[in-house]
Order: sequence, then structure tokens, then C-alpha cells
Amino acid sequence: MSWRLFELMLWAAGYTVLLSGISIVIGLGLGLLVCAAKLSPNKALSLPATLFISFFRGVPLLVQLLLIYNLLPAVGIMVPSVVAAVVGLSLCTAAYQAENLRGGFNSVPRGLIEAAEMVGLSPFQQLRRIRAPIALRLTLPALVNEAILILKASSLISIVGVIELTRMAQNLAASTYKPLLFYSVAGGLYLVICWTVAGGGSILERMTKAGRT
Amino acid sequence: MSDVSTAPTPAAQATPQTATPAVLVKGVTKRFGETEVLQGIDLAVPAGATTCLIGPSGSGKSTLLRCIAFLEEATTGTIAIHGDPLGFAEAPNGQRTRLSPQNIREVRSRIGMVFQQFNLWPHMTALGNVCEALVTVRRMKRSDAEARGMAQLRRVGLENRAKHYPSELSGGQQQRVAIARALALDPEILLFDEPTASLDPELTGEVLNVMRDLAASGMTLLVVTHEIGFAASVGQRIAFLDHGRLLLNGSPREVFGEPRHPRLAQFLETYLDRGAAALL
Amino acid sequence: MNKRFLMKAMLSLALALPLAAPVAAQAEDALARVKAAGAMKVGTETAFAPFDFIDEAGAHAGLNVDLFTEIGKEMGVEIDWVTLPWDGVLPGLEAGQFDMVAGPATITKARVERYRFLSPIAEATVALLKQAGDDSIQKPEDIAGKLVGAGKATAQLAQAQAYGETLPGGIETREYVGFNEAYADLAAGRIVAVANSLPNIAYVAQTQPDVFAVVKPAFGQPSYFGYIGTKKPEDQSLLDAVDAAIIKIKEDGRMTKLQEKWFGTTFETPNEVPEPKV
Amino acid sequence: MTLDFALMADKMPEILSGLWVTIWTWLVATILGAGLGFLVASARRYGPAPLDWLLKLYVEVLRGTPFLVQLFLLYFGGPFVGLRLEPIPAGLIGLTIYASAYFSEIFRAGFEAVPKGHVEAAQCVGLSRGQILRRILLPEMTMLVLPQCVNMAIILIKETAILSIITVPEMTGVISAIGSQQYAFVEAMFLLAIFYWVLVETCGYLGRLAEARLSKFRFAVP
Repeated sequence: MSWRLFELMLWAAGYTVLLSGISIVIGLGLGLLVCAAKLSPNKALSLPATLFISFFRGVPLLVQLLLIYNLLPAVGIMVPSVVAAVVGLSLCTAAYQAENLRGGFNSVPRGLIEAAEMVGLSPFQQLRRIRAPIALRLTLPALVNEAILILKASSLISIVGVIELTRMAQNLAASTYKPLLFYSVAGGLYLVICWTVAGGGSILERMTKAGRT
Repeated sequence: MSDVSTAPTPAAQATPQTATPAVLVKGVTKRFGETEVLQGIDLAVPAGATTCLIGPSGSGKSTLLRCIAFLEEATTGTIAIHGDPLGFAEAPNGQRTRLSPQNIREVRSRIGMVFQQFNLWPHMTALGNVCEALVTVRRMKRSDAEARGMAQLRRVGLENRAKHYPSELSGGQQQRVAIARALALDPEILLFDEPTASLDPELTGEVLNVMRDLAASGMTLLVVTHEIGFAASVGQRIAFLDHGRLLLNGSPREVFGEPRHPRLAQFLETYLDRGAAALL
Repeated sequence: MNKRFLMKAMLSLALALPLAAPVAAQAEDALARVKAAGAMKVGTETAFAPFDFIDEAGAHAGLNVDLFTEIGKEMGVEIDWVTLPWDGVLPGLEAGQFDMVAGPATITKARVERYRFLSPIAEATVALLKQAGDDSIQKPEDIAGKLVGAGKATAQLAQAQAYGETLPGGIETREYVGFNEAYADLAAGRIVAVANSLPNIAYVAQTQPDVFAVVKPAFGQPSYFGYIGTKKPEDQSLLDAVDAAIIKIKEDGRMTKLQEKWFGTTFETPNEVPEPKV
Repeated sequence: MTLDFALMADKMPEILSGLWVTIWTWLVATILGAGLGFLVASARRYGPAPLDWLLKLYVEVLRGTPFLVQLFLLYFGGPFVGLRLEPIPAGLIGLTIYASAYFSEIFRAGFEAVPKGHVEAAQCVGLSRGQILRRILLPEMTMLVLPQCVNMAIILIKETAILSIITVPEMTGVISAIGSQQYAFVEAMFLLAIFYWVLVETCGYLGRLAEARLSKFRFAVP
């Protein structure tokens, strides 16, 4: 494989990382909203959140992407390929992250909240100062895991016309008749990316653990 | 303290059981990395009596018990159950050789163990827990095993809980099932590792009562406990461990009576439950 | 920090929705829109050599790229390529994801009913590609009872299936996301032939003569390749302009040069879309 | 816009056959994947250290690359090293291997989660290593890891959609092909979404049912 082609693969890997990264961040924000709605005692909020989570966890990403790409324009919302890809990945990961966050919030020990109540923190202060930081810290490993899952899931976004790492490998495999080489290189690049994220995640976990009692 | 110096009698010699100690611990040390938890323990546990192992946290008493059960391997030294070596055999020149897993299982099956955390298997009923080894190890017919299991549950007063799962039982009941499980195999020696330490105070009584009955029936018990009152009233021998050494070993009167060893006095001050003071 | 981010995310979402909506909502004249933007969005798949493919340097190349460069010059606009698997191209066109489709697509009865075809650019008659040295297939009928591959949702697949029904024992077909995968499977020996249009398989056989060979003659009905647009009224002005550009390119001889370059041969194509036979 | 599902109704037999392929490939890959995963986890726990490293690499490589790439390597790369698999065997093998990596991690955590004391108690009553694995570790672990296993099974339902790319005639492939033939693209996607949603929710429901039935075996915390 020439350096030029390897460069193309690297470029595509970068694009994979970029789009996945954006989706993870948007998904985290959206996931927080969905999680808040799901935890709300108000049925008008929690029911849609439940449906959202169920749908986006229950339908293959491939189908979600095609629905977004082909259906939204029909109702008047123009979504270019890249936007469709990011929206699809974000919605999908938001559903998973909402569940992770819910798990995190639910495992904040009751006693800690009662202690906060007793020293006079308002419900909002309790959320901001006690529950959210602890829940986020508890969710961190799941978040790292989710980031890796999305990085890998992004191999499907070529279906809406985005040329990322897998698609690039597919193209080059076809044009050079060397599928073994290009899919191996793609696999290797995914490994480097995912292992880096996993490594970074465990460093981050260790750092946040230091502040733990 | 004459027992400690008793030379081990070869099992082949048909000496009366009382003469051979039920458990003989010889020169046992245990090291975890840099820390030496046991620093050369020699102890003979007499058969047909209750021996209580007491001492401060970290003194090594649980480790000693686990070495006797061969759940931990002693770094040096040997353990013998009624004269039969467990885990390692020692040649006259002091060389230790590891015994076969088969042999270890065989000798160990003569010991029963009751844990602090009960360790009942959660996917089996109370009766299932008691019968498991009878069926899988002793190859008994299930119906025979269950009859025997029920008898053991009756012995600890739980025949009406036979079909309950551990999660449906109180801590005290779970520990009594665990005792029944150990008894079902008809062990020569029963080891207790702080059997009441995980229980609420109001539940310790039922477990201690079962143990009292067992002691009265003449079984050989070796009990690691913090219940000094129990040790003083039920124990026929008391062994006091401190910093991995066996400091005292004798009858309750010898150990608890005046003049007290200064380390024991200090320990009792810290650990003694108020009610027990009257017993001493 | 999270809260601020959340606010931003929500705000940008809230802003993005109404901004995006009007684009498709108003039926703006397509030619005016493309001219104003200075760029035309063209959807295609890049697994259809020699029309669209990724060359060995990793670049999008082929007759389509060259031809649309000329079309762009004629119209004074840039070409924005949107590449996706073929079974996503026509849905994308209907959804309004691009202004037109390159492809090209075989001009068929069903498609003519649904889409507007522009002036044909090549012959599309379907033939078979086999493994070089496979003596068991000498003529098209030899595929009877065998497994033949083609691209999913392609006219070539439909023709192969229709042809198979006329053979004793019929044929089995396997549908691929793209023709490249079908070629790879043919090389691997999982299928005995690939049904695709003559210009395509001639190119493949010519670039890899050790691996592939064309089975002559073509079995399909004579048909043509053309570019596709929708029948929406607002799109017609743009498609008229592209059509005019194509015809101009044909008449001044540029098309012949491109055909020579990519097919190694030339063929006459009518200016008007002919009545499809398939 | 209007949706016309009548176009789809005519193709019901094909759609049902696609649904069936989806279901059976999923079941086979899940069961084989769980079995292989258990073997990997056991080998890593009881085998020699070099085997553990090797299997760790196996697991991490499979977990660090997309299933699509693995499948492409197996199906399109395989013939170059003399491994020529038909689409369905390739899909099943690929999905099984992929699943085994995740299942092995679930079981590894399961092994760790069984309290050491439960094993010691079994040693004390004389159970052999094999008996401890069979009678104590395996059943206890099963209920500990059941929720994660259900989760993984759900992920695998969705991964079967990817098999369509190597021409396995499963639900996604069949329905999207019909959608293309009939120019009913959006209807096809809707139908797919609904089918998968129902499958996933059914699987989740059955999983929760099983968990509820096992709940009395849960750990009694002393």
C-alpha cells in the first residue's frame, strides 16, 4: 500500500473520530435531558422519554440512519449526509447514555442525599453539588464504553453518503483488489482509536477516583 | 500447656483418639508478601472438646483457621488432622511435599467449616445446600441425602425452612443452615470462623445456642470468635493469638485467671463485652 | 459546565430546525437555486466502474466525473458529489437529498414512469461476466440452474431474473450492496457470473484479464443508460438545462472522446430518451 | 407524504422468510457465541498465563473493531487466504466470534462476582474443581450475568441487520430489496423499524421475566 493510500485511510479515520466525537458530546447532552425527563414524576415527560429510549435502543442504527436521511426531508427538514449521520449517531447514543446516567443517579447512596438534606441544601443544590457529580463519576466507565461503541457503530454511516474509515477501506479494497490488506488496515486503525479511548478512559477514572472517599 | 509439646503420634498406631490431637499445627508460618501474619504457630487441638481462638483484629486467628482448613497454604509448617497430614507431608528431614488433590479433598472432608459470611449457595434451597456434597461428593441417593439433610436441619431447628432459599432466610437462620451443611458430612472437627460477627446482636443468640449444643454433645470444635463470654463459658481450651504468635494456650481459668498476661489484659479491656466481665 | 453545554445544545437544535425547514418547504425553482448556490448536488454510487469508481489513488474518477465537469462548465456551476450505496441513491433523490442522480441508471419502463431521464449517454444492454478460464459458461444460457450475482435494486438484476425465468431450471440470484462485492465474489468463486451492463463488465474484464472474462453475446434487451431527475415541476428547469448541456457535449464531439477514453470504444446514443424495451 | 403499506402486504411470504432468517441466525449466533465466550472466559481463568494473554488479545481485538469490518475481512478477505465461506456460514461464524468476545467479558466479570467464600465453602465440603465449576460457579454466575446476557442478545438482534451486506437473505436485506423494487423506500424502513423494535422489546420482556423468576436466588447480603 502506497503512502498516499495510507494517508487517505488516516484521513478517513480522523473523520470517523471527529463525527463520533461530536455525536458522543451531543448525545451526552441529549442523554442528560432524556434522563431528567425519564426520572421526572410527571408522566407527560417520563413517557416520551421511555419511548425515546426504547425506540432508539430497539431499532438497528442502519434503519435509524435511513429513516432520518430519507424521511426528515419528506416532512420539510433538509438533512445533508453529514448532518444525518451525526443526528443518527447522537440520537442512538443519547438513548444509551440516558440509561447509563439513570443507573448512575439511582446508585447515588440515599444516605448522601439525606445528609445533604440535613445540612440544608436545596433540591437544586443537592442535584448540582451532590447527586450530579457523583452520578457522573459513577457513569464515567459506561461513558467511555459508549464512546467506543459509537466509534465502531460509525462504520455504518456510509449508508447515508459519508465516507468514513470503513467506507474508505471498502472503496480502496475494490479499486486495488486487495480487501485483506485494506480491511486489516481499517481494523488496525479502529483498534488504535478504541484502545486509545479505553486507555484515556481508565486514566480519567483513576484521576476522578482520587477524589473519592 | 502440655498439649503443645506432645509429639505427633503416627496415625498407624492405634492409639485412643483422645491421645492424638484432633488438629496438630506444627511450626506454621504464613507470609502475605512482606507481612508475616503467622510467625511459627504450634498448637494441638484436643479431640472432643471446644477450643476457642481469641485475639485482636489482625492477630492472625482467622488466617490460622483458614490454614487449618487448607483454604490458605501455610508458608512453612504442617497441619495434621487426627494424625493425617493435610496439604503437605513432612519428611523426617523437614522437607515438605505436596499431597495429591485427591488426598487433600479426602482429609479435608473430615473437617467442617462455618464461615463468617455464611457462604450459602444462593441458587439452592436450605436443604439443597445441606445435601449438595452428600450427593455430588459422597454419591448418596438423593432421597437418602435429603433424609439426612432434614435430620441436620432439625438439629439446628430449621426443618420448616428446608425449601426456602437463602435470600428468604434471616442471617441467623442462614448461619444455622451453614452449620447443618457442615454437620451433614459428619465431620470429626468443626471449624467456626467468627460465626456471629456478621449478625445483628439479637440473632447471635440462636447461633451460639446451636454451638453450645454441639459442644455439649462432645464434638470437637475450633472457634475463632470475638464473643469472649461464649469463649469463657463454653470453651474448654482458650488460645490467645497476638501479632501472629500464640501467646497463651490453656483452660479458661489458666488464661483468664489472675495474673493476666499484660497483652491479654489490654485486649480484654478493648474487646470485652460488658456482660462477660461477670463470668470471668 | 454541563448545564451551559446543555443550553447551547438545546439552543442550536431549536435554531437549526426552523432554519432547515424552509429549504425544502418552499418549492423554489431548482435551476435558480443551483445557480444561486453556484453548485449542483449530484448523487451517485462509487462502485460502478467505469462510470463512477475510486481509482487506485483513492480518488473518485470515471466517465461521470469527466462528463459532469463538462456539464458544470456549460452551466457555470460546481458539482457537489454525494456518494452512497446504490440502494440508497434513488430514495435519496426522492427525499430531495440531491438535485439529480448520475449513476447512470438503465432506462426502464418502471423508472420512466417514476423519474425523468435525461439524454442517454451509453448503451446499457446486460451481459454476463465470468471467471477467466471458466469453460462451463460459453454462452448466456449456460448459467441455467446456477448462482448469478448483481447489484441490489438494479435494472441489471431485474433483467437477469427475467432472463433466468426463460431458462430450463431457472437461475438463482444473489443481491449485493454494490457491484464491486459481486465481482469480488465472482473472483472468489462463490457465484458463477455477474450480470451487469456491457460497458461495465467490458471495463472490468479489460482491467483484470487474468481474473474475468465477458460472456458474449449480451443476453439482455438493448437498452440505454441515462442520468435521472425527479418529475417534480420545480426540478424541470434544472433538468432541462442539464439535458441541453449533455446534448451539446454530444454534438460537439466531447462525448465521443470521453467514451473513447473510458470504454475504449464509442456508441451512438439518441438525443431523445427512447421507448424502453425492458 | 403518504405511506402505502399495501405494496408490502403482497410480499408477506418473502418478508416472513426474511424474518425467520433473522431470528434463527440470531438464536444460533447468540447461543454459540455465549458458549464460546464461556469457554474463552474459563480458559482465561483456569488456563496457563500465555493462553490468557492470547485470549485477551483475541477479546480486545474483537471488541476494538466494528463488526462490519470483521465481517468484510472474513467474507471478502477470507478467499485470499483460502477460506471461502458462503454468506450464511460466514455470517454465523462472524457473528458468533464477535459475540464470543463480549460474552467472555460478561462471564469473566461473572466469575469475579461470585463471592470467594462460596467457592471455599464448596472446597470445604469436598467438591472437586469440576464440580465447583458446574454446581456452584456456573449457576450462580448465570443469574448474576443474566441481565448483561439479555443486553448482549439484544445488541446481536440488531447486528444481524449487517449480515444483509454480505447478501444473507435476512429481514433487512429482504425488506429493503422489496422497498427498492416497489419504490416504497420509506415504508420499508418503517416496517423494518417496527419489526426490530418488536423483536427487541420481546427479547427484553422475556429477559425481565427470567430475571424476576431468578430473583429469589439473589444474594442474601449478610
